[in-house]
Amino acid sequence: MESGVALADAERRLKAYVAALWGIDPPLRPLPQDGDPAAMRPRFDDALVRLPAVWPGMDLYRAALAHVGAHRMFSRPWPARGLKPLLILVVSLFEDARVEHLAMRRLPGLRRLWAPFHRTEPSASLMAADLMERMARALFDPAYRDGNAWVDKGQRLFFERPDRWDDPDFSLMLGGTLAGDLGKMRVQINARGHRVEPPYRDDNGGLWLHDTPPEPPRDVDDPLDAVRPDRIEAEQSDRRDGPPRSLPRPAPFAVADAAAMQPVARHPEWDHRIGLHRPDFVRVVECVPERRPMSDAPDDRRLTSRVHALIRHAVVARPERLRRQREGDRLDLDACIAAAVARCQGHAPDMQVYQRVRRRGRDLSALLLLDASQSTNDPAGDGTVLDLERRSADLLAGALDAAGDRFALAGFRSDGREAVQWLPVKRFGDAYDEAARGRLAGLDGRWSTRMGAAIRHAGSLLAGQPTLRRLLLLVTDGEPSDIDCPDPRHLVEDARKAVQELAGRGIDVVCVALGGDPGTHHHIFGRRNVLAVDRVERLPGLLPAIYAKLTG
Amino acid sequence: MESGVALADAERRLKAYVAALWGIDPPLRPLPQDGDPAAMRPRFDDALVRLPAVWPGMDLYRAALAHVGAHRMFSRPWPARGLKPLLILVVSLFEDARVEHLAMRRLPGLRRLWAPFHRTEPSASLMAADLMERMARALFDPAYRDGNAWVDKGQRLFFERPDRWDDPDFSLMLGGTLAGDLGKMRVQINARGHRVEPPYRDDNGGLWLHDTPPEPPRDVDDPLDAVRPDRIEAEQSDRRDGPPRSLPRPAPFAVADAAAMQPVARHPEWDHRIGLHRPDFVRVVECVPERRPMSDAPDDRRLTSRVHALIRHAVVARPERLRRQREGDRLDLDACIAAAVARCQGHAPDMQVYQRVRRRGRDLSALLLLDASQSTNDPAGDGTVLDLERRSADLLAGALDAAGDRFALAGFRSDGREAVQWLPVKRFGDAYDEAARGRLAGLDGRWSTRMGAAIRHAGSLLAGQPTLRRLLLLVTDGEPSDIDCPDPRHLVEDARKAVQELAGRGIDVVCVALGGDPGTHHHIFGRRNVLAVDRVERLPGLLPAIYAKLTG
Amino acid sequence: MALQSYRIEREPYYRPTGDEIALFEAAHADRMPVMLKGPTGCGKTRFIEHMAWRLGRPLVTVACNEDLTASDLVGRHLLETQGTVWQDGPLTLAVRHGALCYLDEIVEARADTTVVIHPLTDERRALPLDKRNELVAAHPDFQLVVAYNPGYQSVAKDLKESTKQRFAALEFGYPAAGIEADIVAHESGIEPALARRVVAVGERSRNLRGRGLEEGASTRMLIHAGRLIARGVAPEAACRMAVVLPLTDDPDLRDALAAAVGACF
Amino acid sequence: MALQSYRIEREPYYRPTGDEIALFEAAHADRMPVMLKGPTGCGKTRFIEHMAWRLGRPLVTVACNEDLTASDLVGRHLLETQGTVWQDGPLTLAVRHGALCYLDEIVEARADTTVVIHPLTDERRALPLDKRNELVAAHPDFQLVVAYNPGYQSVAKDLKESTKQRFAALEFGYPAAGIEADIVAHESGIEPALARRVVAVGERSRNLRGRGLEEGASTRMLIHAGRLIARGVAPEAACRMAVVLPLTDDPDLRDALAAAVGACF
Repeated sequence: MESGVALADAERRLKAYVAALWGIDPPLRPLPQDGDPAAMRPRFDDALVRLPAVWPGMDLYRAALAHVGAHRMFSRPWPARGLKPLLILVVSLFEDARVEHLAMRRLPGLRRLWAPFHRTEPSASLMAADLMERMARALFDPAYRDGNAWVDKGQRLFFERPDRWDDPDFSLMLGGTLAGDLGKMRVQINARGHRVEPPYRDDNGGLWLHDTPPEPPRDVDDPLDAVRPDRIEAEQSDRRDGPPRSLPRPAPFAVADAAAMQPVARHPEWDHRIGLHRPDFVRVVECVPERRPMSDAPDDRRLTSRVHALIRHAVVARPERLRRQREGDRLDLDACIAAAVARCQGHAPDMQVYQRVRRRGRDLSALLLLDASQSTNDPAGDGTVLDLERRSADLLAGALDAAGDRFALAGFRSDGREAVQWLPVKRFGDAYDEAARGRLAGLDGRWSTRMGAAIRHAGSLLAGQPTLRRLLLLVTDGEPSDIDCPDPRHLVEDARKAVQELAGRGIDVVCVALGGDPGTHHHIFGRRNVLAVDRVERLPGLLPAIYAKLTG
Repeated sequence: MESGVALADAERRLKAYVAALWGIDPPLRPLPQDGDPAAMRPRFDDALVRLPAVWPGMDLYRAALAHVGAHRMFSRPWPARGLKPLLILVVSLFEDARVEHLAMRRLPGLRRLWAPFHRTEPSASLMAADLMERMARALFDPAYRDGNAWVDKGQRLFFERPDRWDDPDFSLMLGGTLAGDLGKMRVQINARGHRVEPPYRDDNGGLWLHDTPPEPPRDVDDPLDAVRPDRIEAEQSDRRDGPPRSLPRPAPFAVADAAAMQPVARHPEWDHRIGLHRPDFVRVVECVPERRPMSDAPDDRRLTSRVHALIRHAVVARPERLRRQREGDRLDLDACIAAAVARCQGHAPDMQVYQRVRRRGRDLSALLLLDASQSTNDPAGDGTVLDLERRSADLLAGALDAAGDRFALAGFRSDGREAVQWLPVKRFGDAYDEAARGRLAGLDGRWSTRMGAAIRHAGSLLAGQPTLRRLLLLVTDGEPSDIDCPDPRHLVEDARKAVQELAGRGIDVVCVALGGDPGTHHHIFGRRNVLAVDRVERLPGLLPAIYAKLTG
Repeated sequence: MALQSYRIEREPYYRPTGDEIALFEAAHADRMPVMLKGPTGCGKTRFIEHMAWRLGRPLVTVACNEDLTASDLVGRHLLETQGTVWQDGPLTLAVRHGALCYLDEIVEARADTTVVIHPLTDERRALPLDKRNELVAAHPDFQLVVAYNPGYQSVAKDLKESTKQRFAALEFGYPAAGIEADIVAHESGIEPALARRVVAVGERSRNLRGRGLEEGASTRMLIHAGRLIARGVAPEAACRMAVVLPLTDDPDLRDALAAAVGACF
Repeated sequence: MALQSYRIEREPYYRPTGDEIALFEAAHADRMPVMLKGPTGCGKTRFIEHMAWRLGRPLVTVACNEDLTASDLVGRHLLETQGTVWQDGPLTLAVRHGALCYLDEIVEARADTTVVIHPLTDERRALPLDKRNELVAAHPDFQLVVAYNPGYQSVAKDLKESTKQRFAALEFGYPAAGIEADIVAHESGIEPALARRVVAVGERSRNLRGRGLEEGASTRMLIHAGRLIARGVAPEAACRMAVVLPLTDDPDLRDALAAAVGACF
């Protein structure tokens, strides 16, 4: 006797609705029907969204998807390990409110959609479930007056600081405080059976990461079972008290010269799961390498001179045909005809009937960007991968400088999203002098490879160059990765997006790959733009040739 | 019953009739013929309506469908659990009357349709079946006078309150009262063998929800397949092969005509992990589908003629203006002027002063390639996805043939890399004749989707076509997969590569996606070359339009 | 004045079904191009006639078809004894003199013909007559209105995106049964109760839309049926003549529809 | 002067989204042929009008279509009483007298028509009038500009390589939200805060591009919505009329889009 709307009937409309609102395309799946339908709550993870197969109305479905979409836009899942169930519930409550308010800032009409579901009224009940339902309303509606001290405190703290709503840690902080208060109130809470209210809100499973996959899930198909609230109780044995730890951010910057480091930019990062940029997500810190003496490896003079010749040749190789010249090496056929016609008609012919070929310098800026992550310390040839990168870069830079090509040289690495290091060796305007060579020698290999951020930063530097063509030549021995990204695909997709963004701005990006998975590199850079150097030792000879070929 | 009307003959008219009356579109299926045809009563559920395969006349079928439609409009099924059979019978009697009166309020002419079947007359019989038949008439016709106290009471109570007819509970209430009375009358009733009268009325099965379906009909799982003629064959082959057909891999090539299968090519496969082709990795086997009669589904003539017009229009839409013709439909102004000028100057004018527009065929070869893997057996519309693919292909092929476009038609599927089946329906040189249509009808859905191999094979056929443009139009409901490929990405990347290879040979590849992950399709075919058909049922109408748009 | 014959003198009967009159007036105040969408015979043409009358503008109507060329809209050189003479097409006429120009069934026109209206639908509000090297600036009163039937299987015949996006749209459906019965009663002179039965016939036929019929009965057809009834024809026969037979030649559908008509009276 | 009516007297409002004005000016200084690419209604036409005004050049616009012949562009002989008279087509007019010639939707023109522009796009800068045996050298001020929408699905509809390569290109997208809100506010007269809401509606519709819609709402549509609002129409109704209804006839998408519009106000 269901009088409601069936998901199957509404699916197409709902998919279009959530796509329109948030630009995301999650598959919608029915929840397994193994209980009271009225108690079912939506669930989501980064792959899909599950909704009851039948629900009272379209508006409930819409409200649920608008809410889940707000999470996908503004929430990042936290590790749940070691957190008490009560804490998780209360933090989720604040997180729900936080993302809804952010969503309503952008789409104020959502208030009309959600408000009718917040129907609870002030009461004297001190049951945890009732308190939390009332808190949900108090955090949604600033005009609601509850009267309970706990609810009022949460409401006041939340609405006092709308400026902090952008920060997910705000939910952690308030949730920690209020969960502590609730704990002291000795209210009984049934964490296993707790049901989120109002019903359009998801069961919070998508907000929390559980390290250990749950015991063999009965529904193999259902990745969401892993994070359902009943997991929480399972972990209750793991007793650890105290405030929630703020997220897994290892101590930043164990770097020597902190003075030389300064934040220079923030860049967005692409989240492929939601199909959106997270604005200003990454901080780039500029960190000028300490000058060191250039390595003692004796220069191979023959190689050097070959490279110089190669670059010089490439630089001037572009012929340009000039027509209707007064003199030249060939007749310009069109001009000849015009002149003949003119003469026939009795006019004085234009005698500029030659064409000639002029070779001119290229209208090009290049940025050579070296991977300076930990893995470049791996041995290769006589030294490390980084040694070879350095040597190649030095050879190339010397030749480019001599030929007058416009270029810059830098390294990059990362230590979480707040510490993407940009290591400038030579900027566009500067000369490639001993100071620059010293900085190149001072490059060392540490940490990780947040490639997308580095590509975007390189793009911002290249975009300002006044040349027609702009080229980013990235030398790396691995694939994107960073300590705060458990999902390897995330940074791959971000890097791919960054490459596309640069392409959209007319900047060519080419990757010289010294290792790593070719498939990944092809995915990021496009097949044509990856040059795999199979023997790292050959890099010094190859890199200039690659450059010449790319730009010639 | 040879003098009757066959459902098969009347089906289209009846479907249109019930659609016109009630705006509903239930599939009509014959009842299994396992008893006295005169005792058979219509049955319905929310998926379909079953009617006797042969019945005395159109009016009986129409009366039955008008009645079932009234239920679908005004009844909501009740849970049957715990209710006595007698109660169920009597409530159903009132419910039948209630919905018919509601229907007659809206469509008064239905009275003329139903009335002739209420032919029972007052009698002294106290058999329950007789009483109930007379009650049916009494509740239908307020002017009927029975004389039996029970019948009169029911009639009076029912017609006293026409204002309550809108409420299904009214039937429950009256039925409860009258069933109680009947119980007290100690009449004998055979609830199991009870036959509803008059015969146009359904057996009440659709009015009641049984927790466990009353007779576990094998069609419950697959209501649409249950009664199709080929079902028997399918079952036989299932039995022969052992495991049920839901298993992904029945013994390979249990196909009828093994002689028709021969290896025709080997193709490479792309391994994205190593960035190389594995040469000759895949074997393509040609397997001409057995000819079957084209489905009995009557053609939608109007759609057919629309499609023909569309294709004809597209095919010839490029007008070519021929000037200076000796005859034509319009004057060529320039030629007229030239002629006038010539005449003025005393020359003999050139009298080729007409222009006409010639519409010419395009310089195009198209290959329409249908996914014939297991998943195309999924239900869609009135049949399966494959049925729709077939119907669309038939429509399109008929139109292309009529218009003279150069095309071929084939299916594909795979069962591991040594058995990629290519199922030719029509080759480029051949006509689209009854033999080809028979082969199309013989396409069945099995096994997997090794898409890259199929694309490459299609490419090798298209490459030989002497036209300027060559188009591969691939219709699929899923994504690449095969039994010997655990890594889903492998075949995706291979298919993408295959598309690029074809593009490199100047062959356009366009995918019509009936399902599957849009992201994957975009990755394989390129965003612009994927046309997602979100409602599979619309394929027959859309495919020709897509073709016309692509090539027009 | 040039467009005198295009003026509408008497108020065309129009029964509003929503706020379409106010919305159209708002769009007209800005001379915004408007697209009327809806099935055949649901009252789009009547609406625009009513609006032209209400706004006091002349109305130039062009029924589009596949043979309509850009020249048919814009104008052409005619060859006369004394040489070529330019003759404005209906669109040019409306542009020059300030009429509502109504292109009915615009999807029937070939897509490339419709692009000639583009310059009229943006800020330029001008019609280039390439063949004359003239750029006709639109009269301040000129407004362009097109009508189109999204129909079923709309992919086959659809406006180009670049055309669609130049218009604001009003959607017309068949009026609600009560309103449609009023219209049928008003236009045909039959009793309201009978008109409701006729409208029920219309609903039956519209149920078959996309199920064999391309279109259900239009209001216009129902009015025809009503008029036959008013002349003394039996309702079923009138509906057969005015609705069933014109709608389809398919014998099965005819049978079904006739039976459904029988259910209505 | 020959092109007086093609001069743009008042500044057409144009809100730059990047350095496109400087880039175009640079291209114009060299009279380099320019191609404007971008989706429908994103402001290409407005841009070229603005540039024509800014550079003080007359602007000759031709909306291309499949019936456009080379003669339609270049000119033809007309028969007059005293004999044949040559009449320049719009392209020739622009070439002779030094205008910007803007070929809108150039992919719609037939390939054999577009080749007539080739000699104008290389060093020759001349237009051969075969029928007159005349080679018209381009006026020093002449510049050729074409526009096209790369978003078309049709494999067949694309410019020939040999044509494409003759142009420098500027790409237009929908402006960033803030800029687009400025444009909508300026053009429709509604408050900036409300304009931002209208732009949010546009973003919602663009999210559906490729997910059922061929195109999202153009800036032009948003301006239409703004104007209706300025005329007193309620925002949701205005967006329905100017955005939702013109964009799609698909009932599911319409429902979704209408609900998303509701979320914006």
